[in-house]
Amino acid sequence: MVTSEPTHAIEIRGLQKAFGFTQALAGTDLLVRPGESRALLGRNGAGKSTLIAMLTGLVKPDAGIIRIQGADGQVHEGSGADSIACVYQKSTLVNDLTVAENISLGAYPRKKWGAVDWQGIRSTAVEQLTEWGYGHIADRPVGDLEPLEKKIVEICRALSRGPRILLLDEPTAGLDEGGSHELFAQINSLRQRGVTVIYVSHHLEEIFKVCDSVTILRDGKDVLTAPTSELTVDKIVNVMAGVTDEEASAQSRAKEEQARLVQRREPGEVVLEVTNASVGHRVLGVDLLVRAGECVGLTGLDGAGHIQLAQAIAGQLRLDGGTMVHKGKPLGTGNEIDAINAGVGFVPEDRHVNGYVPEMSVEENATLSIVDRLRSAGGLINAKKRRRLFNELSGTWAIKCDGPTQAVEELSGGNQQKVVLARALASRPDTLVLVHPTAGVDMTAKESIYESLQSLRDSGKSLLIVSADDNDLAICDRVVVMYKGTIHAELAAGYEEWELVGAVQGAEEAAA
Amino acid sequence: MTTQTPTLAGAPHKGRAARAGSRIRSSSWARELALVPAIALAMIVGAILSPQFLTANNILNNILVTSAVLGIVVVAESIILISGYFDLSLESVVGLAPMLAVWLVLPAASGGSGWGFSVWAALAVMFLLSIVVGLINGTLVAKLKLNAFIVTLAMLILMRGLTMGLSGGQTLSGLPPEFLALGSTRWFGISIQIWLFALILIAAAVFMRSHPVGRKLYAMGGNNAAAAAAGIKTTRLTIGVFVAGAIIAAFAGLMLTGRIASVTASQGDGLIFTVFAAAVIGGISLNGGKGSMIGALCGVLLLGIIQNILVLSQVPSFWIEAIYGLIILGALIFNYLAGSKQSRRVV
Amino acid sequence: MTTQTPTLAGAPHKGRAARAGSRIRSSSWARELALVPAIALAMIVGAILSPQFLTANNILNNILVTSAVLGIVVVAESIILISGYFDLSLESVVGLAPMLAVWLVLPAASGGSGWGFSVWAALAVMFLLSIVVGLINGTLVAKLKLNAFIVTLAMLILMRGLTMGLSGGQTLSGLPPEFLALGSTRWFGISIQIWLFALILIAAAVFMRSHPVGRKLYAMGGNNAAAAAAGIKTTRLTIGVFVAGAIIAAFAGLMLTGRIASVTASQGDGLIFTVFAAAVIGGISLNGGKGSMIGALCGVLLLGIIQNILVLSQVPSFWIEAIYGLIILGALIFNYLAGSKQSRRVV
Amino acid sequence: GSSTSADGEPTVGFSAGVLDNPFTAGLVKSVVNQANEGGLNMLPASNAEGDPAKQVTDFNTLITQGVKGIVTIPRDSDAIVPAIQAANQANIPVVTVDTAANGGDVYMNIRADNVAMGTSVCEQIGELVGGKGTVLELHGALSTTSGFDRNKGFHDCMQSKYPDVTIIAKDTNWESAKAVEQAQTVLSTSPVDAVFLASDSVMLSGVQTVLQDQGKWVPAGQSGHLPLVTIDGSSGSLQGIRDGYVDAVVSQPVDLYGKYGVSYLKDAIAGKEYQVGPTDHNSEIVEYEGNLADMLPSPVITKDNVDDESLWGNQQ
Ligand SMILES: Nc1ncnc2c1ncn2[C@@H]1O[C@H](COP(=O)(O)OP(=O)(O)OP(=O)(O)O)[C@@H](O)[C@H]1O
Ligand SMILES: Nc1ncnc2c1ncn2[C@@H]1O[C@H](COP(=O)(O)OP(=O)(O)OP(=O)(O)O)[C@@H](O)[C@H]1O
Ligand SMILES: [Mg+2]
Ligand SMILES: [Mg+2]
Repeated sequence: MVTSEPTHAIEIRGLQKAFGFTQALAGTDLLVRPGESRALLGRNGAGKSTLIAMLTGLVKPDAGIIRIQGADGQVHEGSGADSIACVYQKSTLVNDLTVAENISLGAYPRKKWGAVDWQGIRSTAVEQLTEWGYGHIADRPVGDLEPLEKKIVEICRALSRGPRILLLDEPTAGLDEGGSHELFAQINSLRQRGVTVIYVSHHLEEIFKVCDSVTILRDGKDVLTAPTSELTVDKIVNVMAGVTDEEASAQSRAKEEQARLVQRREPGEVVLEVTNASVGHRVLGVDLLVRAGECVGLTGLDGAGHIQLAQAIAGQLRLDGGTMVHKGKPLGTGNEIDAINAGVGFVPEDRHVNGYVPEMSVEENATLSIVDRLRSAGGLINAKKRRRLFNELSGTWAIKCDGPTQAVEELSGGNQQKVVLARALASRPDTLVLVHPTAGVDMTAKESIYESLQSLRDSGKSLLIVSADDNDLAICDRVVVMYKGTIHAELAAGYEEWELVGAVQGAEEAAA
Repeated sequence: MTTQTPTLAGAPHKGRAARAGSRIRSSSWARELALVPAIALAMIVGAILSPQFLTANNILNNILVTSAVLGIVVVAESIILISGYFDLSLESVVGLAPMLAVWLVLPAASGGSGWGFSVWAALAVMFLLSIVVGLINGTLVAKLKLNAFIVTLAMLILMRGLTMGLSGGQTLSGLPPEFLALGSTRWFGISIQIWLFALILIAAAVFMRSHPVGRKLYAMGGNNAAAAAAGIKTTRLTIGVFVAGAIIAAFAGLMLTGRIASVTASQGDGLIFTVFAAAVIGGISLNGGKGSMIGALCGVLLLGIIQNILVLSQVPSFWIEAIYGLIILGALIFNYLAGSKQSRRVV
Repeated sequence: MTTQTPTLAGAPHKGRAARAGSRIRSSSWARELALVPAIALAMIVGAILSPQFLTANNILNNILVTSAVLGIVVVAESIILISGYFDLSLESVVGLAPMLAVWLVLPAASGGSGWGFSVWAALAVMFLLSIVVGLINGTLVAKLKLNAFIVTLAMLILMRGLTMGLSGGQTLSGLPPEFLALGSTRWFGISIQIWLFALILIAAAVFMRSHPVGRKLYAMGGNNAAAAAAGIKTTRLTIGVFVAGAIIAAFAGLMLTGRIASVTASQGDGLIFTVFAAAVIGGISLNGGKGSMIGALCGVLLLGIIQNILVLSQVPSFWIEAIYGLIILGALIFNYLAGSKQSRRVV
Repeated sequence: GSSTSADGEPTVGFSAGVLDNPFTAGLVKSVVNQANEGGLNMLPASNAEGDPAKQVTDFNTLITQGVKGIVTIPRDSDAIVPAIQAANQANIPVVTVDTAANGGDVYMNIRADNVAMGTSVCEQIGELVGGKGTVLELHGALSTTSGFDRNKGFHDCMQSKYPDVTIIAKDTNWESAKAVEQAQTVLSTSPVDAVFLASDSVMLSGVQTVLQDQGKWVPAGQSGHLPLVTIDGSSGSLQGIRDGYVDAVVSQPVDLYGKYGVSYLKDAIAGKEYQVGPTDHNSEIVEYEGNLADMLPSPVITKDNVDDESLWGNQQ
């Protein structure tokens, strides 16, 4: 405890942390005034999540000072003060417990004799969730929720603690537009009440909506701290990547040049044809066509059915009605293996659930769907072949890791996502179904992912990008909007943003 | 934001809200009582096979009394399993704890230490030993992050060895009346063993269901990282859970000693398999975070009933084990077929 | 890396990447050979305690021959554990399979069936039995999604019972020479048991490390859902893994029978505990997806060496077990202190 | 190797199949005491923990240590044969105690006949119930030789001599708790006229509580007495005979096992040879499975001879 008048809600000096040979943080400073809302930015693997986890005490620093101003106004040495609430990048929910209990987890209201007050738990949960329009999920086990619902529960838990300091690590990854709106509204009202916020995101436009100032991390050091008003998205991206503005504009000129040289081919014959597809009460008789060399966007609000449709195409869900034809052959339903064999690649919605095998190496995860094709003459895996293939993939997706044999779970969130993308592509599918493909991926890497996807399309592959992210949809040739289980609108490339927003909300004029 | 008609806080699901108390916890009654069909079937079969099966005497004195010690150890193991760990060494506590207590009390001529401990002093030492065992297990698992299976297996071997060393392989009998009372006392005509089992089971059930610490154990077992992230002191709870388990097991060992009026060097050996069987059949997950005491009770009862039917029946000794295995396998499949084949929700 | 030297996207970490391949990621070997310090320590202690310890005779005939059967069952169990499952019934296959084979061959006068099966026909039936056992276990686990622990426990009880029923509790001896050969043959002065163990171990190690199916098993054990999403046929592989485990265990049972020149009704009883101990000490995770055959071998060797030292030493018989437990506990702690204490990423 | 100790006594080994029951524990202590008093340097007994294969290894390890002779309680009569053969190859004499070996060259099998014990019990019980009625037999694990043989002797004799007696045979796996459970259930649900415990040192005190509970713990001669016959002869069972609760006990010659086990081993090292015929200690050496066996008597103890000093149960 320090006696002097606290001037910082968070005071971090010279923070260091190494994992094995990876220096995640290399002497970072961070000073945040009470009531300030600070954006913490940086490329994938810059050390943002590590810093957040150190503030809450989940990761112990190797060196450096952390001081946090507690609820009592006193300054606490070290991490993990009670006045902090956090939404981590990765889910920290207990699947077997209900939503309500997860929201009160570890801080249960009590009745007489110290018994847990179930009614209190429930009303706290319903109250929080109702703000988001999710009051009805309070009694469900978290394991039954969809990723978006989980994210909301996670945010509700942090908010329900009445924190003085709120840490948000990519809270909007996986949220839809409505969810993001609600989040920003709540953050802004907390700011007015003097809550200190640390906000991590790769959606830089959000920074300007909710943050006073920005700190940029690069390779574990803070390289820039400035008020938001003095910055632009381009400036931030350049600092994150560590290039000067001149270098950056030279690069983008070169890219534009390249883009002009590449000839866009016209979409070819129909590759994927979905007719009258139904899945439960979510997808109600949908028709969808995807052509060779075409990139189709698919979007909608939560519950619109777009994600279920994508999962059905990838064999993750069984169709209750309708047919799917891929390359002229009927596609089996509810069988992911059939889908892969038929040439449909898939990037799942929640990478932690079925995206990767945590303790397996980056290289093996990336090539998991094609192990059978890596055999040498003796029937055993040809490690050289695998390494060559991985190097190709990791180049394409700019995966930052210590080496091909590092375990995927040790990677930063964005890099894990890139591994999942690499895996989907490894099987060289004719059709790629990607759900939230760039969730948690930084701006620069996103650009290169878009480039890769576009070049795939140009080489004649069909892409179906399921996303709520405007940037993801912007690379599509057309965007199909679902609403309440049916297709509501279809927008050709070059649509105005308001058109998309309207269509997603089910506005009639957009459908016209 | 969803597009359905907006609803006000608290209002949207009145019907559901009323049931909240029971529905809000993960372990719904349906899951807790999943074994009831299998138990019912077993009881019908028992009643058909033997006229003595459905007598009060058989149910109270044979099935329940026999299940009491097992049931208490199952309670201890279930708490540990729900918390996400494993404790094999409980079976050796069932052996070592009463052996130590009796050894301290008995004169050298009867194979004891001859130190003339009073019964209460011996019991104090015995519970102290259980606490130490729990502390060692818990610390190695929680602080050193060693695997619970292998730590408690080593502990099991160590304690079984201590029992053997202490007793020199002998059975100690001629126990003081305080020990025997745990086996032979009756309240309202029902053996104290049943009362104690009921007491411990109900206490554990209430604790796990409604005490904040119980809920934290569920959270810890369900997702240790998430529990830690929510500010739950997982290290301390882990150690606590191993200590509690060892104390309960020591008590169960004492009850077993009271019942067989002696302590043998092999007391408890092999018990842990049955304990796991009962717990897992009763719906306690080996991966932690799932299951309830009521479920565990059902598991204990089902095994107890099957055992009892086998004893009452005329199956030849040589084949009894095979039939037992077959019945358990059958019960599992029957329960699968009878139960709602609840799949995880997909949409 | 500092802020003064800006780096370009795509090439930001050249310096780190360069060290990567060779140094950092040697951790897989480091993990496989984690037990080597403990083994070395045990060997030094053994050499000090007994002049006979380091003789070729002791190492080959006492330590290795004893470890062979255990080691083969550990290989089988490790494959199943790596795939994310559990098989307790392997120990009963070690008992039932050779009992069945011998029973089919022997005349009624020696306690056999008197059906006069030829050795090869009996072996065929035996392996068929193992396949059926594996199929049942695998199907119940993979298709009905029943818990592997409880399914294989029921199977264990059933098969132990069948062994008892078949043999009527008697030991069968007077085996045909084909059976005995598995125990007594020597190649280059070294028992065939060691050769067979080496062969199976190497085959399993290569298979798990480099065969596509082996890698799929690792993926399945590490994250079943992700494996399925990557197009791995998890149901089929699960069943296959249980069948393979049972076949290997049956073979180990045959070797054990060759070694003791008879089949006892209790053959294999209690073996599974030691199997798990060796596998887990050797770094095989009970949660699946982790561990290697080399690690498992180290676990088997460490246990074998400790056992051997205890018999060679002058520890009083009644305290041997306690010392054994203490040593395992000590080895775990020593290994923790000697090894790298990496914790998993939680958020 | 260390074939002799510092003071020139020959080093000998002892391989036990199990240690965790009172009977073998007593036997091991008896053998080790006798050996060390009798001029042998006996290594601590190795414990195979019930695993015949470990016993083979234990033998090999003893051979590695260069012992001059081995006393063994085989875990299994057949499965011990490879171990004995290994000792034969190393020219180390072997004496088996309690359980005989079914092959190899054994200097002497010292044993009491477990089948005969079962037969003795059958005869006692047959008398007690007058040749008809129901008997509860709590037998040991049938996968152990003693469990199997006692059960066999009892059943074979009952079948031939008292065909009207019904046997309810229940397995206890040599566990006290299991014995109590079985006794509790059977005695409370079926009419039983007599009880046979295959091991009183394991089962008696537990079964006593069950009988007390059900008002059947009544001394002989009073109404409600339930005839009780046991094998082993622990001090508790002898006291039971004195007090009238136990009708007869077949006592195992534990002390004799220790005494003659050691003396035969010394004779073997000295090179003495034995022949079939009566011995100087009231027993008979017979030919058994190709080797010699000294069949020690297992006396039936009743009220008449319960105070015999030589009984092991009276020696504690
Ligand atoms: N437990 C761990 N073990 C090994 N390496 C780790 C661990 N945790 C983090 N790292 C490494 O530390 C570095 C920083 O990771 P961190 O998760 O903080 O990045 P980030 O800035 O949050 O990235 P992203 O934007 O992708 O989420 C990465 O190189 C990552 O691989
Ligand atoms: N597989 C399942 N297992 C158990 N309960 C289920 C399952 N599927 C749906 N439910 C229950 O059915 C009810 C309706 O769920 P559903 O997901 O259809 O709601 P919804 O109207 O789509 O809500 P939202 O707008 O939040 O998506 C809920 O109470 C839910 O818990
Ligand atoms: Mg991150
Ligand atoms: Mg929903």
